[in-house]
Amino acid sequence: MLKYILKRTFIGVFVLAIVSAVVFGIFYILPADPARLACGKACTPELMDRIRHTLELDQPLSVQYGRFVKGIFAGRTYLAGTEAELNCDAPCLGYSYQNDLPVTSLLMDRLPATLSIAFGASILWLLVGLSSGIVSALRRGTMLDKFSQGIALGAASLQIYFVGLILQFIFVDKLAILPIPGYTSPFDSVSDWAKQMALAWFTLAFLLSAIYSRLTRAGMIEVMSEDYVRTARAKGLSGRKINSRHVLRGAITPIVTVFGLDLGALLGGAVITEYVFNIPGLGKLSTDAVANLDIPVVTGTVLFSAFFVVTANIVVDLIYSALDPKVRLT
Amino acid sequence: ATPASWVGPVPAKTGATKGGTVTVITQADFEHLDPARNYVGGTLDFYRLFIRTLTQYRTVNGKTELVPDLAADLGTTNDGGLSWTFKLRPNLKYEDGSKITCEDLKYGTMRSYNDDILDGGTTYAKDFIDNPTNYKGPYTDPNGDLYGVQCSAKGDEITYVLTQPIPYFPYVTTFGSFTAIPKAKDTKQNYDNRPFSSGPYKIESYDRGKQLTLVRNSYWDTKTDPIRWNYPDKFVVKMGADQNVIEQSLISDSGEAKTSVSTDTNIVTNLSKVLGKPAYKNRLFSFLSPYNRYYAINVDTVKDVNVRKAIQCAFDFKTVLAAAGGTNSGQYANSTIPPSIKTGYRNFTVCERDVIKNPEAQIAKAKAYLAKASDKKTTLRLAYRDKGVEPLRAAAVEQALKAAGFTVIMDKYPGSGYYSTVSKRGGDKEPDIVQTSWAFDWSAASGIVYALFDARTMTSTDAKSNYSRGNFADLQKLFAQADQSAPAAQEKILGDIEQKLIQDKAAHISIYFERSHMMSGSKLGGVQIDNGWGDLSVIGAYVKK
Amino acid sequence: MSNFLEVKNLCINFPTDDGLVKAVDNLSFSVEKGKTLGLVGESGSGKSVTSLAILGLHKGSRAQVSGQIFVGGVEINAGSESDIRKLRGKQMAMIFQDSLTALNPFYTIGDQIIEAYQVHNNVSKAEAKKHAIDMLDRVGIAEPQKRADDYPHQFSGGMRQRAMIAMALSCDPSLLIADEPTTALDVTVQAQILELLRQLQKDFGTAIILITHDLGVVAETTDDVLLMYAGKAVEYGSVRDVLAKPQHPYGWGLLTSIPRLTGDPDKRLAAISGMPPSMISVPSGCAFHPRCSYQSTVGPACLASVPQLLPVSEGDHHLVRCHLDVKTRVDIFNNQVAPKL
Amino acid sequence: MSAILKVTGLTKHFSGSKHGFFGNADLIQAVDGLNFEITAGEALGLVGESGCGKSTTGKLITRLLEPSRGTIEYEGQDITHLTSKELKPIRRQLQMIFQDPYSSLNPRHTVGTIIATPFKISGITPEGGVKKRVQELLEIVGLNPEHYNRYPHEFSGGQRQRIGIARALALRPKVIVADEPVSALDVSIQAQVINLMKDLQKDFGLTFIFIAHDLAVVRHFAQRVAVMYLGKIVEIADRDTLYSNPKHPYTKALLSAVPEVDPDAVGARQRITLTGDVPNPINPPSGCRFRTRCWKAQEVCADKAPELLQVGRSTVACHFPE
Amino acid sequence: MSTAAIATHSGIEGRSPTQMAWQRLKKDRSAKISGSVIAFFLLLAITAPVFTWIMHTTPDEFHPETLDPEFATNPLGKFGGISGTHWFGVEPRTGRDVFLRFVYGARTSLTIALAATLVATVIGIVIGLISGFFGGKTDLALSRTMEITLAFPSILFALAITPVLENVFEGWGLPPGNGTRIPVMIFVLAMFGWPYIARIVRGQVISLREREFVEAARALGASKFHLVFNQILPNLWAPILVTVALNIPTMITAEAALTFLGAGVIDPTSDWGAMLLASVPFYSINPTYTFIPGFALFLLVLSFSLLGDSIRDALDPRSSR
Ligand SMILES: Nc1ncnc2c1ncn2[C@@H]1O[C@H](COP(=O)(O)OP(=O)(O)OP(=O)(O)O)[C@@H](O)[C@H]1O
Ligand SMILES: Nc1ncnc2c1ncn2[C@@H]1O[C@H](COP(=O)(O)OP(=O)(O)OP(=O)(O)O)[C@@H](O)[C@H]1O
Ligand SMILES: [Mg+2]
Ligand SMILES: [Mg+2]
Ligand code: NI
Repeated sequence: MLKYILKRTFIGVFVLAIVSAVVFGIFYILPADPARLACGKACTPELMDRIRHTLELDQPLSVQYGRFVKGIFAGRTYLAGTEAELNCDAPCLGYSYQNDLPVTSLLMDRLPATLSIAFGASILWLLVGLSSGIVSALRRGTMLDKFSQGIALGAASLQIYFVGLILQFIFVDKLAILPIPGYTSPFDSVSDWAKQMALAWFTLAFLLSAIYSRLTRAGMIEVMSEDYVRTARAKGLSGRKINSRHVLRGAITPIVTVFGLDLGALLGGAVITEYVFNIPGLGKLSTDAVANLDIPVVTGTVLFSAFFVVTANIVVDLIYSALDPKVRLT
Repeated sequence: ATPASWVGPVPAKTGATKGGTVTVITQADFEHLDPARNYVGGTLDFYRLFIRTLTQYRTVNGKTELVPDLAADLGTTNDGGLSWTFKLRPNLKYEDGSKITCEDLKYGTMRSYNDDILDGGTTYAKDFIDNPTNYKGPYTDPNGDLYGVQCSAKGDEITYVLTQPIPYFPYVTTFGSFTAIPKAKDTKQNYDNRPFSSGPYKIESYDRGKQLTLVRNSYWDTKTDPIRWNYPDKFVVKMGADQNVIEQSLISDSGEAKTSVSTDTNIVTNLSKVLGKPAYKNRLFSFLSPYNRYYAINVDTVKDVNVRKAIQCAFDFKTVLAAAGGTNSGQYANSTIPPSIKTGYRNFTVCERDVIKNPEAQIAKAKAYLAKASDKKTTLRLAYRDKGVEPLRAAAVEQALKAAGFTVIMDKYPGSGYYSTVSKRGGDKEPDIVQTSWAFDWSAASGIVYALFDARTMTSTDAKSNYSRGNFADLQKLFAQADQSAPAAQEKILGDIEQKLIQDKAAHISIYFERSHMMSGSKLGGVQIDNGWGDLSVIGAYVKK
Repeated sequence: MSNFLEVKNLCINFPTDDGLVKAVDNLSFSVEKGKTLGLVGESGSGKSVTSLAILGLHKGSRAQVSGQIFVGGVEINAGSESDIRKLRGKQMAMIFQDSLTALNPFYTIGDQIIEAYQVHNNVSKAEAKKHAIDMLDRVGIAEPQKRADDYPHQFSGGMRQRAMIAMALSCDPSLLIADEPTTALDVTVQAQILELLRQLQKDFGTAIILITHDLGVVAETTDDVLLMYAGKAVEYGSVRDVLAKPQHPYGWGLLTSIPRLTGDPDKRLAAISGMPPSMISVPSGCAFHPRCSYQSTVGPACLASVPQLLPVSEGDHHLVRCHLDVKTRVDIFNNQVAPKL
Repeated sequence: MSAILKVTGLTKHFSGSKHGFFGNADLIQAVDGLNFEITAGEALGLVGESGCGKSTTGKLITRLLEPSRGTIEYEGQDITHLTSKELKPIRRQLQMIFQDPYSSLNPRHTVGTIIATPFKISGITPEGGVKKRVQELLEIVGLNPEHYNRYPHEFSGGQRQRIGIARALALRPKVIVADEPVSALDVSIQAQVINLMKDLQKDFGLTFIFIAHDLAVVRHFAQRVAVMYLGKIVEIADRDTLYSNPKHPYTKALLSAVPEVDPDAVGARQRITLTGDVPNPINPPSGCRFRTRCWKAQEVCADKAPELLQVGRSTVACHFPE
Repeated sequence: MSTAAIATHSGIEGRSPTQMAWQRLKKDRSAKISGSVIAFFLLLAITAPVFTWIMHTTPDEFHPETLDPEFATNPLGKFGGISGTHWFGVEPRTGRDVFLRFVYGARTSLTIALAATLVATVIGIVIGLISGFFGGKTDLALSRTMEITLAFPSILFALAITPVLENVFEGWGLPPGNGTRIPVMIFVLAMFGWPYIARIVRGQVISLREREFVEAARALGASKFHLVFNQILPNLWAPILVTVALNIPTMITAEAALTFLGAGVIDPTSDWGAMLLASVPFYSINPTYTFIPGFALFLLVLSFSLLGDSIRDALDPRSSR
């Protein structure tokens, strides 16, 4: 088990190394010169050169990458030994000259909003998705089933940005029962936090619970036709026990897997949701950074998101092995 | 005698009371708070709350004028404009109660020479002040001295020695490289996060990208300051809101929005909901901003003047302004110098018509010019920025040019870094037309024409802000003449230069001056339009009881 | 002794997209306590479907079940799911065909037996576990203490089948239905399992229905045999009658076509021609007629009418469904079939 | 009569799942040192319990698997390590019939295509064209030649198995390896297929390796029978000898475990019930692999693997043959 | 099993599994409806120029006269300027005809989504086949590549990489503007789409590789080429078709999302994602403008999903819901 985790972590780090190398390499062939961006309106060639030096763009790519990797594990300084020395503690994911801050602190700054979205929405969609899926499966073929699955099918075809705007139009502009979305720290005001997040939660949860409802229903129905469920009936178990102990237990594994991966992807930034609702999370940070070609931030966020994806993969595999006795971790 | 407007305190606003918190909502964080590094309109205006410069603009009862700030007068020059001497106000204090000295003022200028570390900011000090020893700034050159700035023995006067006569020098000293910073308090690039206050407020906390909180500076004395009020207890700047969100929350005017104002958000989308509606009359501030939206035609690549004239004629001012929001969002322009700068403004024609009265495209004329051209360049690369309505404006231009028979390559650039990219000379993707804008650095032709059209600012690889890359011998001769002229005469020459450049050389098309419509909450008073840099100013804001 | 299980006129149909599948047609049989009935027939002849009906497991599915099934005097087909549920496990239990899929892969073998035991016995988990280990021991699992905590996939096929049996027997059911318990197993393991079943029956007097298509298994383990073809009983009687003196052409075909360990190995096997019938369009009349060599002997009746399941002789317990008259049948058996056996 | 096929020391080890990142993979000793030969026109039966390596042996002989050790000689030629090109002409003569009639036919091909595949692959055009030959083959295996354009799903298991046989016969092979050809079939159909194969063997003089787990079926088909246990042959003898006088305890147990159909004969035979299952080929018992289930096992069985030796008319690998 | 019944039907021509699936599909009502909707959109996209002719304007033409001259963000007239000449109203600020932009937007969106699906499918099939068939080190390397590709935060990375690729593609001589942007989008979408198809193909190949009919062909001395293309590939079409059908809506969504986030086609070329993006500031003043592309996108994605479900059910009736 421990060996397995170590092995997976090793592979995960390998994947992240490749991701970071690719991201790094790609900006090497970027059309706009990053130094030029940092130089500002009144730029002189000398200043450009100095910025280029500060950004270390005058170094070979391999040196830049090497220092970057070192920064992640051991921290680093930019412009070491000069007057303008900048410290960037481990884990240092780069330094944003447009924000004049280490990327790590930017990420940490934005993380709470993203965490808020991810956890709020995931609780909602799990509750709604699972329960409607279970009810549908148990009442298969009834009007209730058809109705909820019809909605789920429709909802799964909707776009976050479209639903988000519609909901915002209804709840903020017309009914005015919700404030304009944004982010307030829950430590400042829990109610403001919840009210401002509500639309993001609902929108994400609406679309995702549709998917989970369908997934749950399909999984349950598939398990219901398994021979072992028939065995359970033949033992004389009650319907409720069969459904909870056998059917749900059998159907839960793929759901947990998908959930883990979804959550992992979401933690890396709910890009579209944050964009639509203007929530200052990782997704917004990264889209802004892309728009401004703030390369250290882009690199940092891509890597950070990939970290969540990779971690989610490992966690999912571990959970999977815990849930499915057939899977032996070696 | 000293004019009344030069001495503090500034006249009180009627109905204003002290106390409360004023919230300023902005879309973006200030680029820099370090005065030496800042060059952005809204910030220049805002940081006056805690930064005093040698001279500054004062706006009282809607009238803006240049007045001494740290200085006690607007400077005197005796050697033909080559050196300027300013008297300094006595008894000025920093936020810790220590005295503001002439040496601090000199140091404030000196540190701006270390622009490798303190990037951004204006380059005027470096451009104009005499520096025979090639001083590089205190970080690089700890023992060096800047010859061109000299304090009198008593420390009550400061003298700037220039390399050329600059008649408008007192305007230049409004910028942040002419503020006082005690050497001991200089934290280099970290100064950006916590400038040391000399104004009525000081920084309590600053969370980059999120929030800046200002509280009162008890050592500031209202009697020494003819410019600044100090009504609220606190200013809180909340950053990073979306344009639409700001528009909506200010219109809805609920909760905190009541005491909020946005100084960087022009109401565009929802303008029809508020403009001319009595309910918003008192809190909607509509004014002509100094921003001129214009198109530079690259004379390096579009060499034939007839082609450039064809381009000028093809432009449909109407669709371009519609894309920007219609006549409520802008006022047609023929030049970049606004009519309000009376000494420099010229009323001339573009494509032989008065564009203000007749903004439609002149397709027939465009085709005629194109037919006349010997070097028929019909494929044009239009550079524009992916920000706000700019892509739409570009599309309007594309359409107009196509109608005149041009082929247009649309070159969209990311939001930031646009200007530095399109000013690059040479290269295979150099734009033929640059969609851009300019706001004067001071309200004079000299604050516009030098920066935009003087070939001397350019290098072989960088056009700087001369996006049309104009370098015409006859015009350069006029520039040389202007350098040597007194302010009024200089303004006239600069006006001539612009007219020639647009009318004859056809290197430039100004489309409109932006109309700003900004809002404040209903419980906020004292918000005013400041014509110094053409901004909405919170310097006199107060919370209504 | 009265019959513990009594099935009367059982019909089971499945409506499908292709048509109505008449899986079981008018089936009647009974089993006494302590006796074993063999249910024999080729694939698709309705054996499993019948056994599921006895446990009432078709309830809630699309199957249409008619007729009467009495288990210990309770009528299954008329009872509600919750009533029948109480009988399952205790009065009647089942060993399923495929032990790999019939055991829940997510629970340990021990847990699954514990669950079965706790349904009908109000005992603590620890007690139930003790019982489960006992059961595993009884079915011959070595080190039951340890193996109880294994998951099904950690067991071999034979062990799984034994675990299934342990589970089915955990509440000492009065009726045990074993659906092809050994088909997937090797002969040596099959022998072990059959031995186990025999032993259990001897100890507890359980009534057993053994479903198989292996006549050898039938001969060795059952008392009575019900031979099914296309959902119908074609022959029903004691093992001795059905296997040694078969009276139906299908029975003859079956017996002569299977390779045996005795007799002349070089003799050609007497195969039944044709293929098993479709259950949707069952051949008219006698369902076996398209494959029957004696169709011409009988004439058009084979296609026209369904023969009755009748005693070979008055009062005999040996029932046959064939148009051939008794005399001809005996002749054919004696002259043509017996020599091949 | 000389051997058409001769197998010496044939061994196949599979590498199973790996343990850990740097760990070694398990070695599955699926087939371990087989020696036997088949004369032309003969049918050799190969019996044994599940997992004992029967299919692996079949696939090794047809060179579907690469042997780990040992040699295979076909008509005196060593074909153990021939390249696929060199093997091509030999493949035609060495064909295989598979166990599962459902997975052995490509569901997307028509019967015609399936039976014509051998011609296509070997690039042979038979006299009268491929189609005619395919239809002939269909007739030979007792199918309607007009079913040429149908798909496998339209046939029953027995019919599918006939299609598989027709495919194996297409190139007129000399040797056919039939891997449990009737195991998946219903009892009533099984006899049809056995009869068909027997007829074909006679008509075409085919040599058969007939793999099965059912001793009774093998008895009706093969003239000589080899019994395998856990990757090794434990006994080979001609049919009558083996069935009437088994020498290896395992053969004996196997024979006694087959249920007797005749109700009168039930109980007449002495039954030997083995305990436990076939051990894991990853970790086979030392010495004689059968010793863990053998009632005759003694110390020597654990120490020494018995050799295949001639005992009477049989060849047996046992320290204590009957 | 009704196999026996069919085998006794007279008639020599058999029905292939594909034909049977097609027959089942034809009976499926939801397939018919969703198929019609898709066909309708496709037709609209194909016949877009016809509407230009009918409406006497182009999707790019500015019509400032349809806008309030003072507030050009407000089209004159009700519901965003819906009228006989402008069926869906006009675009704020430009007065461009929304209906034409919608129709031409269908063109762009569908072209990009379908092309990306095609590219992703081809790459996915090739890599999946190689990986599944050859196994071993090749498989390990390719599987890792898939894993790494999937570890990329796709939307974000797509946004970041677009300008870079644009530069590269332009360097290869593609025309600037949308001439480059569209191929870049197709490339980017395909880049993150192929692993899904490759994974499925790989899984199928691995299971097919073990099937006895492949062994049978090998026993006949078939080349690898024959095994892959004659034996395995025909059995892959069904799962591939299902995956592709279910992938198209994902691609449409992704394309729109990318454009919505600003890495999509460049104005004036119209696209549904771009229309939605452009409508955002006006959603409260002019909801029609938001609703039209949003609803169309919804309808198209829903239809493709339904059709995908139907195709899956038809090809594999046992797996149905
Ligand atoms: N749920 C169902 N829906 C439709 N038909 C069914 C269903 N279950 C069984 N059948 C059909 O009923 C018939 C009898 O099936 P059953 O499973 O009882 O056969 P069996 O005798 O047990 O065969 P085997 O030996 O293969 O297990 C078959 O034709 C089968 O296809
Ligand atoms: N490709 C393979 N990789 C790893 N192990 C294999 C492989 N093929 C077979 N084995 C193992 O080799 C052993 C012998 O397998 P084989 O298929 O030859 O048995 P068999 O006698 O044909 O059994 P059955 O009667 O079940 O068909 C088994 O333990 C099996 O798990
Ligand atoms: Mg069955
Ligand atoms: Mg096998
Ligand atoms: Ni059929």
